[in-house]
Amino acid sequence: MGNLLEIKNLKVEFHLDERVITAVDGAYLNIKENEVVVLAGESGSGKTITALSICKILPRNAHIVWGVINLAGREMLCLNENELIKIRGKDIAYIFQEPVSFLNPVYTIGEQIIEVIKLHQGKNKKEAYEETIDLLKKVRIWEAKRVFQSYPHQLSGGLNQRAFIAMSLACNPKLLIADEPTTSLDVTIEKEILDLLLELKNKLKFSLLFITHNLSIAQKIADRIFIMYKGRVVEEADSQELFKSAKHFHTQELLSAYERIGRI
Amino acid sequence: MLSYLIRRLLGIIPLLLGITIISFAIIHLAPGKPTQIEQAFNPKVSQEVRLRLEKLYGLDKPLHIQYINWLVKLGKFDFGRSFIDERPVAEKILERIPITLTINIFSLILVLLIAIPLGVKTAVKAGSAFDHALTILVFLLFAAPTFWLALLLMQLLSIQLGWLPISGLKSLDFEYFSFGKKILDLAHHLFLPILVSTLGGFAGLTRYIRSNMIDALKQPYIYTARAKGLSQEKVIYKHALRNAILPVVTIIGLSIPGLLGGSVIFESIFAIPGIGRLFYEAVMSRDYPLIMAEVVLGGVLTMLGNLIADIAYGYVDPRIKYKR
Amino acid sequence: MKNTYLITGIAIISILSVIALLAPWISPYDPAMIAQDSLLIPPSAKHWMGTDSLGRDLLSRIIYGCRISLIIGVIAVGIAVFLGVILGSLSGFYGRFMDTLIMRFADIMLCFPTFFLILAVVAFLEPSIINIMVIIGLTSWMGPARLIRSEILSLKEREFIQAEKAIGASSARIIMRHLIPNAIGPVLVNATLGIAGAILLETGLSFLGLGVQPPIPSWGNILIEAKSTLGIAWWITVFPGLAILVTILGFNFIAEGLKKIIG
Amino acid sequence: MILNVIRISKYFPIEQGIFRREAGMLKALDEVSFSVAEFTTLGIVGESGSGKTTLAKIILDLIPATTGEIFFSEDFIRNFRKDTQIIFQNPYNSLNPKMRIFDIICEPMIIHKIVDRKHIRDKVVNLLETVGLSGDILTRYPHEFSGGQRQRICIARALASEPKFIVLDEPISSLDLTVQAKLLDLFIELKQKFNLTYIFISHNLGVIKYISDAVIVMQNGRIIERGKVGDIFNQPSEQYTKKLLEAAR
Repeated sequence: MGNLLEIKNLKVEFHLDERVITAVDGAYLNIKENEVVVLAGESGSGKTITALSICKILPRNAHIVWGVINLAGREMLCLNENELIKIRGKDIAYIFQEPVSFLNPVYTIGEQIIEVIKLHQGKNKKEAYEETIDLLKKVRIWEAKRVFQSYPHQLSGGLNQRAFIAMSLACNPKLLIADEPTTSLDVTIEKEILDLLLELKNKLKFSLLFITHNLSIAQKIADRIFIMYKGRVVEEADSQELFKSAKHFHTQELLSAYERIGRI
Repeated sequence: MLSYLIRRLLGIIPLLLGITIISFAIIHLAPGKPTQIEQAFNPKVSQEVRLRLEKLYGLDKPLHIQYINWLVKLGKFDFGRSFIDERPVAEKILERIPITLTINIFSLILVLLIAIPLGVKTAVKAGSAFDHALTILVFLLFAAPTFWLALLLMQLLSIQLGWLPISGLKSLDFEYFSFGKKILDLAHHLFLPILVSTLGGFAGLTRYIRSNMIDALKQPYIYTARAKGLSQEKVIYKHALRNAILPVVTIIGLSIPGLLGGSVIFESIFAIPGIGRLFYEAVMSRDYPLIMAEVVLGGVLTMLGNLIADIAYGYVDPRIKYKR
Repeated sequence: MKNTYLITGIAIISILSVIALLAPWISPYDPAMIAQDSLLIPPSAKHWMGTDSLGRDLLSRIIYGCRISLIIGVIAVGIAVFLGVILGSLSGFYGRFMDTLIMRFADIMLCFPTFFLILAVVAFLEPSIINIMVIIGLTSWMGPARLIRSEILSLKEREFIQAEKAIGASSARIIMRHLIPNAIGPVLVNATLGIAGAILLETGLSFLGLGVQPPIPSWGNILIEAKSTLGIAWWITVFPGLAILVTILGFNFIAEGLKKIIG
Repeated sequence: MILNVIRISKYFPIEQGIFRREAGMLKALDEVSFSVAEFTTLGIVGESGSGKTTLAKIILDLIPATTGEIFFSEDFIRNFRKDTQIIFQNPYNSLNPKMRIFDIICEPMIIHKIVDRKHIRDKVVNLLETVGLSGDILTRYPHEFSGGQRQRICIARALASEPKFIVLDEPISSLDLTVQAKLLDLFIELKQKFNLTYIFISHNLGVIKYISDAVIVMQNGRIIERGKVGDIFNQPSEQYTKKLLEAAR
C-alpha cells in the first residue's frame, strides 16, 4: 500500500534578528492510510515545526529551505496559498496542545465548528448547525447544545479538546495531525481523549500523525514510531520493535529514562 | 448581569464622594479665599459684594458644613451663579456642551476610521518600509504639542493658502445664511479644529492597535484558523482583529480626561465656545463657582466614561465575567 | 543588538542638557534684552532664529527655555515617582485595607482630567515655576503608584521571591535585592514618558499664560506671541515648537529603547 | 519522625462585591495529616487542583494554614530557615533574573553565616560541581541556561544552607524525559551524600514510584490513600488510586 503522506529531506530555518536557527534539518516521515504514526522527541527536537510544515502554517519567521512533502501524490510545497487553503481543514486537520488557547476566545465553540463546515462543504446555516450538534455527540459530548453555545474559557480542558476534535473531523480529513493533544490534561482525562481518538480513527478511517514527548502514549497507540533529535529523524521503527531494540544512542537514552520513570 | 450593573452603580458612590471632596479641597485649601482673590483681580467687586458673596457661599461657616451644604446643592444640580454675569453656572455649562461634544465625536470617529486600518496594516506588514515610515510619523505626532500643530496648520491652511477661517465658529453674516449654507459654514469653521484633534489622537491609537494586532497574530488560535483552511484575509479580519480591537472600547473611555483637558488649549486657540474655553475663561477671571462646577463635571464625566467602557467591554468580550 | 532608539534618545537629551547647563555662556544675547531697533527680524546671521516683537533674540530665549523645561520635567516627575513608589509599595506590600485606601484614592484622582486639576489650582496660586512643578508632581503620582503596585504583586507570586523567603532572607533584603532591581525597569520607562508628559503640560500651561510667567522665557510662553504674529513672523511659531518636539521625541525614544532592554 | 503535619486545612476566601465580603470558601486543603520519617522520601501524588503545592508552601511556612499545626523534630531542625529548603517546579521563575549565579548561590551562606568570606568562592564552586555544573559559570546570569541547568542551580542554592529537609515541588515536571531521569538520580545521590529527608511532589506516578519510600495520594485537598510505595502501586485500595494507575499504564 502506498504512502498517504511522505516527507523527505525537510529543512526549516528560523530567521531571528541576528542569526538563523535550523529547527528541522533533513527530517523524513511517511504515513500509510489508516495508520497511527507517532513522532516522538524532546522539546526543541523539531517535531512541531515538521508537523506545521506539512500544511505550511509555520510562524512568520520560519522558512522551508528545501524538502519534499507529498500528500497522496500532490506536491504540497509546490502548491500556492489558494490551493493550500482547500487542503487545510479538509484533507488534513490539526489538533493542538492546549485547546483553550488554540480556540479563539471571542467565538463560541459552535461558531468555530460551523465556520469550517461552511467553508469546505458549502452548507447553509441550518444544515451546518445540525451537523455540528451531530459532531459534538460523536465525540461524546452529551450536552451538545450547551457546549455549542459556550465560549472556550467556560469549558474544562477535556471538554475543549473533545470539541476541538469534533471541529477537526468535521470534513472527514484523510490525515489528522495531533500535536501533543493530551499534554496539558490530567492523566485520567488523557486516557479518555486517547481512547476517543483511536475509536474515531477506526470508525472514520483516517491516518493519525501523533506528536508527543511521552513514550508511554507512543507505546500504547503507535503502529510505527519516528524519533526526532536535534531536527533530524534518528530512528524509525515498528512500535514493538523500538522498545525492544533501539539503535540510535539518543533513543537508547530516552528508553532507559522511560524504563525507569516513564512507566509504572 | 443585572446584579453586576447594580453593584457597579453602587460602586460609583464612593468615587463620586471622593471627586466632590477633592474638588472642594483644592479650592478651599488653596491659599487665599476665593472671594479675596475675586476682589483683588476684579476691582469691580466691592467690599459689600464680597461680604454678600461670603454669606451667599457660606464661606463664614466651618469647612465641613460648607462642604455638606455644597454637596446638598450639587445633589439638586444647583451649581450656584457665576461671579461674572450672575447667570446660573449649570446654564452656562449646558449651552457650551454641544460644540465640544460635536468636535470630539467627529474627531473620535475619524480617529477610529484612520487608526484601525492603519494599525492592522502596519501590524500585518510589520518591519516593512511602510511600517517604518508610519512609526516615524507616529513618533512625530506624539511629540508635537497639539497647540503647536494647530498654529502651524493655521499658518498654512488659513493664512498662506487662505482656504479656511482662522478661528471662531461662524462667519459674521451667519444669521443671514440659508440652512444649507449655515451647515457648510459651520463645517468650514470646524474643519481645522477637527483635523488637529484627529491628528493628535490617531497616532497613539494606531500604535496601540498595531501592537495588539501583532500580539493577536502570534496567538495559538491563529494557527488553528490557518489550519482550518481560512484565507489570509479571514484569519486577519475575523480571528485576529476581533481580539485586537476589543480593548479599544476601554481606551475610548480612558481618553475622556485627556480630551477634556486638551479642549482647554484647543478651544482657546480656535476661539471655539465650548466647555474647555469656558473653563479657561473661568480660571482667568477666577470665577470660582464655575471652576468648581467644571472640575466636578470633568471628574464625573471621566468616571462615567470609565464605567460605561468597562460595562461595554464586559459585554463585547466573552472572557470578562460579570462576577467579582 | 543595536538599540537605535535608546542611543538616539540619549544623544538628544544629552545635547539638550548641555545646552541647558551652559545657557549663560552659549546664548548669543541676553534673553530679556529688548532692542527697539530690531523688532521681528527674520532669521539671519546676526539672529539665527530671528527676533520677537520686542526685539529679543529668539535663539537665546529658546536656549534659556530649555533650562526651564528640563528642570520642570525632571523635578515634577521626581516628585510624582517619589510619591508613586512610596504609595504603590505600601499598597502592594500590605494589601487589604492599606491597598484599598490608596488605590481608591488613586482611582478618584485619576477621574480628574489632569489639566483641569492643575488649572483649578493655578487659578488660586501664584503661577511660579516651583508651584508648577509641585502641582504637576502632585497630580501625576497615580501612574507610577499603580505600576509599582502591580509589579510588586506579580513579583510576590514569582517563585524566586518565595525561594528567598525559604532560605531565610529578611523582608528588607527581599525588597532591596530582589523586588526593587526587578521592578525598577518599568518604573524607569514610566518616568521617562512622564518627563515628556510633564514638559508638554508645562508648555501648554505657559501657552495659556498660566505657567511660567514672562519675562522668564519658556517654550510655551514664547509661543503665546506666535498667535498674534501668525502670518507675520513664521519663525516665532516654528522654532519653539521644534524645540518642544525634539525634546519630547528624545524622551520618548529613551523610553522606547528602555522598553526593548526590559523585554 | 522529622515532621508531623496535623490536620492542616487551607481555605481561600472567595470575595465578592464592593465591600469584599466573603461569599464562600475554596477548600484547597481539608484536614490533611501525615508524618515524615528521617532520611526517607515521602511522595505526594495528585492531579492539578489537588492541593499539593499549597501543602508544600504551608509546610515551609511560606503561606499560613487556616487551621492545623506543623511540628518539626527539634533534634533535626534547629534553625528552621536554614535546615529546610524548597525547590519549585518552574526553573524559569525560580531564579532572580538580575543576579549572577555566584550571588544567587552564596546568598543562603551569607544570610546564615555558614562560611567565612575567604572560603565562600570555593564553597560555591564546590556546590556547583556537586550538582553537576562546571565551576566557571559564576559570573553568568540565569537566562543563559537551559531549564535543566537552572534547576541544578536551584538545587545548589538549596544545598548552600546545608539543609536536612527539602520539599521538592514538581521539580522535574517541566523538563525533558532524559533530563528528568538525570535529575532524579542526582536527587537520590544527594540524599545519600548529605543525609537528606525529602517530600517529593509530582503528578507523575512513574517518578513517584521511582523515588519514594512512602506515598500519599491526594484529590481535591484531601488525602485519599497512603502507604508504602509497593503497597500503593501493587494493591491500591481506593477507586481513585486505581483509576490513576490505570490511566498511567
